[in-house]
Amino acid sequence: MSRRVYLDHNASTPVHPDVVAAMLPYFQERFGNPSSVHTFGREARDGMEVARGRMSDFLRVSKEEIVFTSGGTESDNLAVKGVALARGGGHIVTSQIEHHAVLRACQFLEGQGFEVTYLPVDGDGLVSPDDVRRAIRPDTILVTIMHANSEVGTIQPVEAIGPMVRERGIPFHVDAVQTFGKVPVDLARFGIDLLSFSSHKIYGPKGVAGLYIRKGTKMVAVQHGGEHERRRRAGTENVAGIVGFGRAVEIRGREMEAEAARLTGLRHRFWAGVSASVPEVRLNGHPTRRLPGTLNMCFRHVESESVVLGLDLKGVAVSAGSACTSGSVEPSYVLVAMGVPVDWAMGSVRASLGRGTTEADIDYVLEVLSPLVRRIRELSPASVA
Amino acid sequence: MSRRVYLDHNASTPVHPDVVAAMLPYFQERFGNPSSVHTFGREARDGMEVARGRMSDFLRVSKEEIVFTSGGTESDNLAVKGVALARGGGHIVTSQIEHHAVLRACQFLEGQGFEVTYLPVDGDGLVSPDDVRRAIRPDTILVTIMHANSEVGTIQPVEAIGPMVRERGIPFHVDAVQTFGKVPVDLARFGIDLLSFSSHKIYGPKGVAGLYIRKGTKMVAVQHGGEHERRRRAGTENVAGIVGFGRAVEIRGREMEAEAARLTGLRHRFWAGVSASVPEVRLNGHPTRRLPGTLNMCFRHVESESVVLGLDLKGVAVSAGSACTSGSVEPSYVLVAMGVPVDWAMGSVRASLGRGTTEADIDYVLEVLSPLVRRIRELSPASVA
Amino acid sequence: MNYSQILIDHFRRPRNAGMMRHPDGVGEESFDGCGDLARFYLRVVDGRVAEVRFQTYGCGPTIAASSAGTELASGRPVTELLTLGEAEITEAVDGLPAERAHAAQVVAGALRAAARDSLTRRGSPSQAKESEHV
Amino acid sequence: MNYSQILIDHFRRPRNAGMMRHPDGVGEESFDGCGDLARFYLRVVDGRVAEVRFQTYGCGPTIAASSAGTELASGRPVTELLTLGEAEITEAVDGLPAERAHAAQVVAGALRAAARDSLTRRGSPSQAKESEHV
Ligand SMILES: Cc1ncc(COP(=O)(O)O)c(C=O)c1O
Ligand SMILES: Cc1ncc(COP(=O)(O)O)c(C=O)c1O
Repeated sequence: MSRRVYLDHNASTPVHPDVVAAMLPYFQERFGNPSSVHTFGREARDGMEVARGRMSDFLRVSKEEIVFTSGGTESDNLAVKGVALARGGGHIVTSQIEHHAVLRACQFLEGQGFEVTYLPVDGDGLVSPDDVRRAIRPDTILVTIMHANSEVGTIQPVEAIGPMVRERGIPFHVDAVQTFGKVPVDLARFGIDLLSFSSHKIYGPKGVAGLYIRKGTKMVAVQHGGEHERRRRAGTENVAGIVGFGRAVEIRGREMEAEAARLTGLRHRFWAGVSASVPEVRLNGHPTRRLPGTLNMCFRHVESESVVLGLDLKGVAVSAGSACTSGSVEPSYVLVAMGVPVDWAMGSVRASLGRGTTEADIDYVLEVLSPLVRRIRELSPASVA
Repeated sequence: MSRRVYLDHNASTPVHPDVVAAMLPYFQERFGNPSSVHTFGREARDGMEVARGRMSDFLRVSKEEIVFTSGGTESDNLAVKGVALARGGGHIVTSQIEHHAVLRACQFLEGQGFEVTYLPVDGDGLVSPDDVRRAIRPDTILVTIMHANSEVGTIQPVEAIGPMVRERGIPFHVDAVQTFGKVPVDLARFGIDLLSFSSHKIYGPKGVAGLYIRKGTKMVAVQHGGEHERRRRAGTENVAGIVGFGRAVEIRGREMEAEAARLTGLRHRFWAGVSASVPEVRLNGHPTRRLPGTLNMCFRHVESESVVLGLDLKGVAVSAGSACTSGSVEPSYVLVAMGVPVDWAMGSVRASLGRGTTEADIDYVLEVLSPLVRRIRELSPASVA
Repeated sequence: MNYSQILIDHFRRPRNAGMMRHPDGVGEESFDGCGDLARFYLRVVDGRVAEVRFQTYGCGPTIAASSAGTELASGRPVTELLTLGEAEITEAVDGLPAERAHAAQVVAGALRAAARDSLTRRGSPSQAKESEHV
Repeated sequence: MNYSQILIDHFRRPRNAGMMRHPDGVGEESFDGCGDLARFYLRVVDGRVAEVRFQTYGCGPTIAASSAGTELASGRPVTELLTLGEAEITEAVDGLPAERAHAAQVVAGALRAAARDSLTRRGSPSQAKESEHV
């Protein structure tokens, strides 16, 4: 099998060749520690600050509001714990379908005496702004709602939630790891105080991400040590990674819009093909408020990992639920929260399209998917029961 | 000025060309998310596990005992907080000259109700094993002592401290960020339960490090999220960085011994030259128990940053105290703890030699250093006072 | 997952898949963790497995292990299957990752259940006892 | 540090460095944070700075700012120096990083002190007042 079709861009993406090229000099020539006073240090620092400038241009914020971290998980941890621990106690509002980085940070805080409300979602995966409003209490210190869910791709109504939260003077954190560089994120309009965004989901390297922290947001550092990143994140910075991330963002700024339209078209083609050729399949997530390239389907009476393996043997990479939770074999908590029945939820498969995806790729996958699902169903006791 | 002499290897090092070569395929070909089930995921995971194997070979421990992190600071935070928070309370023994990553983690824990003893050091920068023994209390839950200090290079008697701590059933953490890959670290003989080690100090990339956690050590995760790294460190792994780190360690395994001898020779040459050509200079740190390539000197009545700048203008990179604390202009807390008088401590300069350092480099630095110090002294009111 | 070539071959071309009409024994086992379910059908002649078929709902390894399980059971004395362990199934697919160990559990359990069922139906404990000494 | 070319030039080739014998005014300022110390000596003729010299202990920027400070003070009416601000010094070295802002503070403070000292020594407040209108 020589054909390889990668449809798992929500899990990770190949690094853009220009990004690799931008990083290279920072390994062997401009390798200094950005905290160092000498020229080697300054060269590294300059590269890092150019990258920070690209972030701030893209997000239309000031450079001082950008903190670099080691990944989306760290950004989420810093946002949630950093705000909470600065207060010492209180109540947090979040949703049941957040990434584990937010959910488990909240659970940790529950162990520290904080209270957390986990809001439900509707059948499309949407959090209701009214639910957020009703959940807010006088002692609420943080509202954290993701921008788009990685599994189903539903985009939350942050534009309705944010201003309402801000009106009440409560910090609003948005996990935008899956939307940053893919769909517009308007910090001012959405009333966002903290935004998590990551590199390896947008053709940058792994091991680097960012957190936007609106000026004046009261918070403490979570990783302790030196005075890096204006004391908000200790530790020698991943300079080459940050430089690459900066380049990746700069490229997304140019490509994002056209790419979103193209991927939406490919996604429609994919779903049209699947629904025409495979019986007993359903689409998960909101029909229109969604990530352009994310398609999440459930094949009834099929275990999703058998589809993943079957497609993998044909060179096609898709995911069974979120890559971050694979290894566990429970139905996706996101689909369960959306009320998807278990016999469907067990058969959920996510295809996430990206820069390299072509029409020919989609057609090839359609060709191999339908016989595969049929064969798996034939093996199943349910099919003849 | 075309000549460039980098003598700040304790701050950071250039990435070894073979390490860059090892990383490259993991940006664009083997770019999958190591948590993914499909082939792209497996390729990334395989690369990461080969690197983990190299760590475990080098340290003579099992692969399951190695956790990858984003840097030395994170490793230290995970070790100290991970052990402490698993207990919920108690007493910690450390030293006054630990890296800020350990010191500030301890201070954070003090805020959470833990008690911490910060042991003093002697004039050579040594912690006394007897002091450690006397500091241990029935409720001591952790002893954390660094292997070598980054500023002065003194190597602590961990071989005497560790077995005594272990005898008492207390976890022993060693911050080996400055020694790993430079001098032998014998985990079994030193009685070490947790060891922080890092990549960018040994010609690997920034943004990746490791923590050895001895099997059975009771601890909790500090960064919350997915099930990565056997639930000890959440977040998509920096695969390319980890692969590069693995390669860097493998190279160190071959080069370390000869390199240590060579750097010791160069360091002697350097110090002999300085002490012959510059009046009122003193050597800091232990005369023999020290990092091979680290030379820390104090020039009396000279402000160290003026030396750093003066050398930088001649193409030579050295550091004024630790790079991680520059930006602050206080005398080094390490030298203060060692009892170095302030009028000396303000003039401390660290040169840290490495793979690329040659005799010619040292001779060039000697040539420019002595007139520079003389000139700075001439500008000073103290010189004529 | 790092699956063996043997496992992948069984997944690609499962042996003895499908239902059996009028079997001498049927057994099922499921795994609550993920809803995996394997069902085996046995045709028994002279106390030995003459034919075996499976139907399985589950991830790739469970399907593969089911297929390997039929090959393993084929021709064997039914009573031997009563004590079939998951280790033997794991070995038959040349190993399973720790997170997929349940595949062998489900298959071994279902084969044991099918063997028990066939012995119960025949209602000949003596025969079973004899076989124990085979 | 990102130091300007002008700052670096002053550090490399400090102007008017060294002690002055029998000056008309001497002033010092130190910065406790890092022990930086600048001392300026003035020779005053007709109410103007005829000659100025400095001695400085401190980091590169403080040395450079001292040198720049002497150029700035040279030829100026002493009374003008009484209100010399750190902004002017910072500008004279074409900017300072935030963490090194103290360099301008120390130099401006020491120059003001030297000016005050020279006026006190001459004990001629009237002269000083006149100059204010220059
Ligand atoms: C919405 C969201 N948040 C956070 C993360 C965590 O990112 P990482 O695993 O790179 O730390 C992910 C990764 O899938 C994500 O999709
Ligand atoms: C002894 C020691 N520990 C920890 C660290 C922190 O490493 P990093 O800044 O790479 O996170 C350093 C870095 O200088 C160090 O020298």
